[in-house]
Amino acid sequence: MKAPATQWWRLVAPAGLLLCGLTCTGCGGTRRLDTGAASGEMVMYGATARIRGFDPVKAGDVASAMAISKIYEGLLQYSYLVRPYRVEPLLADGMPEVSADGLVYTFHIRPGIYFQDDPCFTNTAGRGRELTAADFVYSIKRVADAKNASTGYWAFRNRIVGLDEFRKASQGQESTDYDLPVEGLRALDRYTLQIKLVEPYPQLLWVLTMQYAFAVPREAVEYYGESFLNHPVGTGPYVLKAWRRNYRVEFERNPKWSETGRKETYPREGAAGDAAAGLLEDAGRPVPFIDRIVQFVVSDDSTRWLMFLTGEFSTSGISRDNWDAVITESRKLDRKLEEMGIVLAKTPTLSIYYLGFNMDDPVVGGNRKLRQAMTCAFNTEEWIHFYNDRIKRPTGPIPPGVAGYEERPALFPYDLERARRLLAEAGYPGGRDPRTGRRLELTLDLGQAQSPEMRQSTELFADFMTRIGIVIKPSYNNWPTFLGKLERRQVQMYRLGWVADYPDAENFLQLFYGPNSSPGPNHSNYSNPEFDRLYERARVMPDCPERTRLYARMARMIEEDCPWIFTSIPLDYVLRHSWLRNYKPHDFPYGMVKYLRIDAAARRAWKMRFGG
Amino acid sequence: MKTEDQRVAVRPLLEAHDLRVYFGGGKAPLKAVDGVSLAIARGETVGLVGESGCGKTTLGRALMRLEDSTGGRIVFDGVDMTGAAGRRLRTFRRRVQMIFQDPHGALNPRMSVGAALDEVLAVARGLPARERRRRTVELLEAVGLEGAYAGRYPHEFSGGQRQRIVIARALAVEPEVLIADEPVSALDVSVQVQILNLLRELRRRFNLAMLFIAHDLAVVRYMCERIMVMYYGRIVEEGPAEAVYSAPEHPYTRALLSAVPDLDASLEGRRRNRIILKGEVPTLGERITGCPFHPRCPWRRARCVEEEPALRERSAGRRVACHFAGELGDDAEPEREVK
Amino acid sequence: MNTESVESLPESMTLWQDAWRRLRRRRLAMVCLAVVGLYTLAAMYGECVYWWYRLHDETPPYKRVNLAEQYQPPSFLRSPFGGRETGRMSSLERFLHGLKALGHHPLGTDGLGRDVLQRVIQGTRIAYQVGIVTSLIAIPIGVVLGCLAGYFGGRVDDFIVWLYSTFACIPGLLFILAIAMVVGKGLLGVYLGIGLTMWVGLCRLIRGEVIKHKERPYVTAARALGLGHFRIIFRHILPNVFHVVIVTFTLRFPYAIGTEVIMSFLGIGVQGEPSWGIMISNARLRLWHGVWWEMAAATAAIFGIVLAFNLLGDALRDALDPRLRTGR
Amino acid sequence: MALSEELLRVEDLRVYFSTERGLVRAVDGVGFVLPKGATYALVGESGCGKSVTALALARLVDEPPGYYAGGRVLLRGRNVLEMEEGELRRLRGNEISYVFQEPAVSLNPVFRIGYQLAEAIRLHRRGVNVREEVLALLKMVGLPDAESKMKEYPHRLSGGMQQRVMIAMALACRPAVLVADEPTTALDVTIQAQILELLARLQRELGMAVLLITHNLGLVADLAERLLVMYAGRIVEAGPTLDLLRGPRHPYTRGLLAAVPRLRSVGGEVRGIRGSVPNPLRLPEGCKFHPRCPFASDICRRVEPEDEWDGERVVRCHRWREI
Repeated sequence: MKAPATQWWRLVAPAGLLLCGLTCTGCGGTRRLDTGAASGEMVMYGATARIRGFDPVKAGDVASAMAISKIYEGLLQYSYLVRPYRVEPLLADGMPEVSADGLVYTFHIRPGIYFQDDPCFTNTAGRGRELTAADFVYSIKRVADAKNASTGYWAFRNRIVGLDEFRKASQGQESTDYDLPVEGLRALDRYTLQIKLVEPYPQLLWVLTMQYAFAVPREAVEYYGESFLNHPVGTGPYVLKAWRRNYRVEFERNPKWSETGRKETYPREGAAGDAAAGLLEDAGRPVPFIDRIVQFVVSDDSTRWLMFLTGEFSTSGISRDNWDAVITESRKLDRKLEEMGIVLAKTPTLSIYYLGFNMDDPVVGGNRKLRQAMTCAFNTEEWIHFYNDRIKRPTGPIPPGVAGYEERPALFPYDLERARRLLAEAGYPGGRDPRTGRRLELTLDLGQAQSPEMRQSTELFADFMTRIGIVIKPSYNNWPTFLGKLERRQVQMYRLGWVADYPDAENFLQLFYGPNSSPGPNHSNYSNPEFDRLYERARVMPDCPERTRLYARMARMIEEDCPWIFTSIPLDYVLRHSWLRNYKPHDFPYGMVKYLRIDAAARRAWKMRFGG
Repeated sequence: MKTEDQRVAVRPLLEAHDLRVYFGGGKAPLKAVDGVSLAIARGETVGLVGESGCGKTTLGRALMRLEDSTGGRIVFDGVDMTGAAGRRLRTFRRRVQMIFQDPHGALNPRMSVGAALDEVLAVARGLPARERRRRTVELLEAVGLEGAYAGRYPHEFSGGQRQRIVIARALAVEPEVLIADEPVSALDVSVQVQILNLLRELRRRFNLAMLFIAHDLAVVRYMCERIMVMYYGRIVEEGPAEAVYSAPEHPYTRALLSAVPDLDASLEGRRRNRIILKGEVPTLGERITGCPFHPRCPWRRARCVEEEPALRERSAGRRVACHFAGELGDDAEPEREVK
Repeated sequence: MNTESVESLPESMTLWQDAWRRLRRRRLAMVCLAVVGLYTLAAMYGECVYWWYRLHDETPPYKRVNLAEQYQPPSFLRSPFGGRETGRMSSLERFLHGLKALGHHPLGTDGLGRDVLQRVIQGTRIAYQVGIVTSLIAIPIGVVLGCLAGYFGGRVDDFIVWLYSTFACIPGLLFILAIAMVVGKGLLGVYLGIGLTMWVGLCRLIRGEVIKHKERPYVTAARALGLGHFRIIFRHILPNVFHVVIVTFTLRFPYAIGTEVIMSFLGIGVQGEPSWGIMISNARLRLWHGVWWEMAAATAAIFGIVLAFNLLGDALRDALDPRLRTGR
Repeated sequence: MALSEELLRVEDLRVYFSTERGLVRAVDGVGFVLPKGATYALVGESGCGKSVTALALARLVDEPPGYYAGGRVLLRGRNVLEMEEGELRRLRGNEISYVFQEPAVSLNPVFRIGYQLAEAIRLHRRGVNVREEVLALLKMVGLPDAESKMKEYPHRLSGGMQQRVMIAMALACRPAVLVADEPTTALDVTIQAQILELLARLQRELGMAVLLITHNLGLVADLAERLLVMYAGRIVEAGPTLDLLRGPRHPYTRGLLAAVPRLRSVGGEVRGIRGSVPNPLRLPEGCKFHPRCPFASDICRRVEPEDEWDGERVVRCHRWREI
């Protein structure tokens, strides 16, 4: 893999980490409840962050991705309940046929899938037409089209035969020729799609669940032109009813489903314990359950929290502010909230937050002992305490729950004595820089200085380091400046997070792959020929024990070299009301809203008792 | 007091020839000073009398080159100073000094009296520090103040004392001409005469030429040998004080004199023929054709409306700008309000 | 000629002394002056602490984290003279123990267990730095331009009026933000941003005053004495309008501090040092859990200094205004 | 004079001001009787308390800083200083009117002349044709072209005309007493004569009592029947004008008369009074004039003189008989 584009939206500033739970799952209860089966509709209110638009090629942020996934669909999707994560067919009629060399994937498209009705379908007088394999060819070409400046091309770059040439051809002034054939991307017939890869790419299946691979009708793109961003035309469970940017967005059940008789059902299979948790009660019933979804852009934490408490929203995260009010000393839900029937779900997320060293920097880059010393000086307990136990401390680059993660003690756990020893060995006894006679001073670059939590935790980290005699000088930037500095390799240390694109260790390990150095995602500019060799071997292997062993070995190398100080894996604490059914935390909750159901009677009773 | 022959012997120190000061250009400039010629000799005090807005203050400032003149010439000690600038102008200004009406405003409130004098001595005269201190005390004593007051600030002094300080400051540059612009009109009656006496004494001591600007005829009489009466930017009558006061020839001078409250006349129980002028003092912006005084003149004739009279020599040193000067008669009973 | 005596004047006083005397009469002004004095002492103490630790290359106590003492309320709320551990002590011991406890984090600690009082003092230091440096930028610009515009008039005046009108048109905070973008975050941006916006008001006031004074006879007198323009402007007129500078300074000082607080609160101000704005921003996190002392301390500090300076400014204006002076 | 009807009686009036620097006894024991239709002149230099006395007659001194420390002002037998606010308002304008030194600042610059006059009339008189009355008043004070001047704003008029308007306003309600506080000081000599003429005429025609306040002795000689000379808050000498001017008894009056340069006297040096007007905050002990008095003796320095009556003349001096 050569220099994939920076997936910048995956580089998450730590400050934003707690809001994920909210924005991903922030959906609400019904206001006007159905008493009978047919009389009323089921409405769900919720909060969302600002939505930028509805074009899958630009699904660059969580809120937009969530919104797009309600309207558009892809070939594959994550199973809702099964863990570890697994993909299952959605618009594909079964899983693809893969050639023995792992290079050719053949998909059969489900017949009878229709796009929603829209004026763009001029041939059929506005009636939505049937989905075909050519739609996928077109949609993936759109991601590759340089003019679209898609945030998702990294997922296909250097993967599909001929697609990079298509991209090159699209860079000219003249409008892109979508009829230009791409060898690796062909509709063999109306319902058969063939993808030919340059080299084995087992992660393709994860990639195809992402918004970038969703099917977009060519008519809509050509009909709406620039404003296609605001006019989604999809096959999904919902259609966009109204959208007032920065204020309110409303989705409505897609009428095309009942019209064409399309049937999607709630999964029958779950993980252990799901049945006991009542998650399989609706097994086999048609989805979606909710008729209308209304979301408001609420940026204020306390507003969101109050709306949750009054039963307007059905789920909520827990901000650091009201942590103490919600979670007891023993990490249980507060009794009062428990009595209100509020349920706490707690899961680690597939993300890692870290403090990176720039390996190009003469001071920190060339001094492994110094980095190890600093890792040893990082006080895990205090850090977790500061974050109110909403985090775990990772030992290496692979988070738990992903193949390659090893359950073993960290190589450099918190140990001040050892840290001081390592520091002395590194050439800075007591933190003193022998050249200046003063304490070693390192600059730490950050984005988004306005968050007090970010600032205070940085000060806490700085304090950890002063305990071994190193002075950390924080330098706050705004986000674009920060990214610019990273890409120009102008930082000494930096603070960043990574949220997985898909549950595969490769997604984390690529951050240390030498050719991925800045402006690629390897912002530490870590370069280790041995590691690179192993990475190149592992990334083309299909899932197997050998690959897992390779991953573990690479993770150990990274841990030994300490290009990052691994600081936190956030725990997702999600509260929900008991009347929200079928809710299960998911790292990739896109499109999952169709499985949610609201128990109308229970909610009414709840509102009578607690709500406003 | 100068004697007659002294005055003749000395050539004029400060002269103005057909001096004009107009404000605002264009078609209707404000003619504050309109063709004034005068000459002041060393040791001579000339009085300049007129009502507010007649241009007398502007004339005084123009003579010091504090206003730019529109036309005419200013000659000092035989040298034309009309276009002088820079150092030459500054030197000239130091030889001609000015005293202002408001002694409160004329002193910088943030500077002690000593500092104010010291600055002048340093900048204008370039004296060394020790010499300056000595001169400061001398000057203060010359104007009747104790030298010990040098450290005090203007607001600590009464009006009369402040005027003494202003005078001292003017004297510090050792000027040859002193232009005193209403120097006592802001002072209490009981103090006025102190300042007048001081000026008289200083004039004698330093042989100063003085232009004494005032609206109070009695004060001018007390100070000056020669007076000029100004009206609407022009000199309307000029002559030895004795002659002008006893036999005014211009109707305006007559009216002015009769309007002044005369204590002596009252005490003697004389009824005076007061000429009460009609109308207002014209502002400089007004356009008046012919004789500028004709709208208020009780002796007005047709010619006065059409033709502006020139300042004519009536007798030695006596000039009047009236067509009918000498023809009005001493006891002329003009149309006037009867008391 | 006999010399006059001024026996009725008891002692010589400059106008400044006079103003000071008038100021001293006003109890409120003196209280404010005392408050300002206290703040100044605190700022100087803070500066000393800062430099001591800087020179010794140590982490100053106001930056030292102690999570064990996180969110401790102010000492007087921790019942210093009671408590279980004092049970067996004599009353004197108990008293001494209580005093010691009172001295321990008297204003409580913040989320990282740092002493709020120390941080408030450091905030005072930053506030003073901002106030003084911005004034050092703004006052010379405002005074010089104001004097030139007022004295010379004409094109000079037109240009300067145009200049400050242009500056005045830019919303202050936006301008400051823009400057912060250019020179980067941190104190330099704050200094330049505030300093370059603050001179406008002063310039306008000075210009007006100079125009008034230009017509005064003492200026004419100075010209008549043959003094040069710059001497007249800076030796004669400026001292007479200098009270404007002082009053403006006292009124702008808290404005500068307030702006710094806002900027720091927004995250574009002070970096890495405890400013009041940063303290308020930090304190938001736990405020509605009853952790009020950090917010209260920083807010009270700002409130106190702004109030003191504003009242003092008003009193100074009254004391220095020549029109209000009695005894002409 | 004794026979004429008494209109205004001022007895031992004391008006003090408490200032930052101390107590200023601006008026300290002033007393006089103003008969109906008479013209009196109150003469003194700046700061002697003459204006404060004038203002006190209608209780117009700002309180604070001023306050009435004693004495009575009886207008037709009623004490002005004890009147209620409403009563005072009726008094002002109706009974006592004022003309001040600076007409330019006494007129409101944003209203037309006619309007301001009409307002004064409406305030105090009912049932008159206001417009007619305004015109009549303006004609009475000799304002030329009254019809059009009515519609002018104050700044469009010259100082003399403004003062005429002020006088018209003061006369709007036919007051019993007109207090003219330096009415001509700000005016030119020729205009000054006009205004004084006017005042004399109006006084004759309307039969008002006029209290003329001035610092110019020469001005009052022709106008006033009686002269009150004030110094440092006290009346130091009073008497019929000509008597007093011809034979001043108080050294201050003598000095003042001597200090005025005469229009017709020839040459010779005029001697003023030495020193300057005392600072009201630091008045000397004993006779307030003694530091400037050439005749001061020991008693003058210690004891303040009382009023001494001699026929119609009063003088406050220990030594006036000796001098």
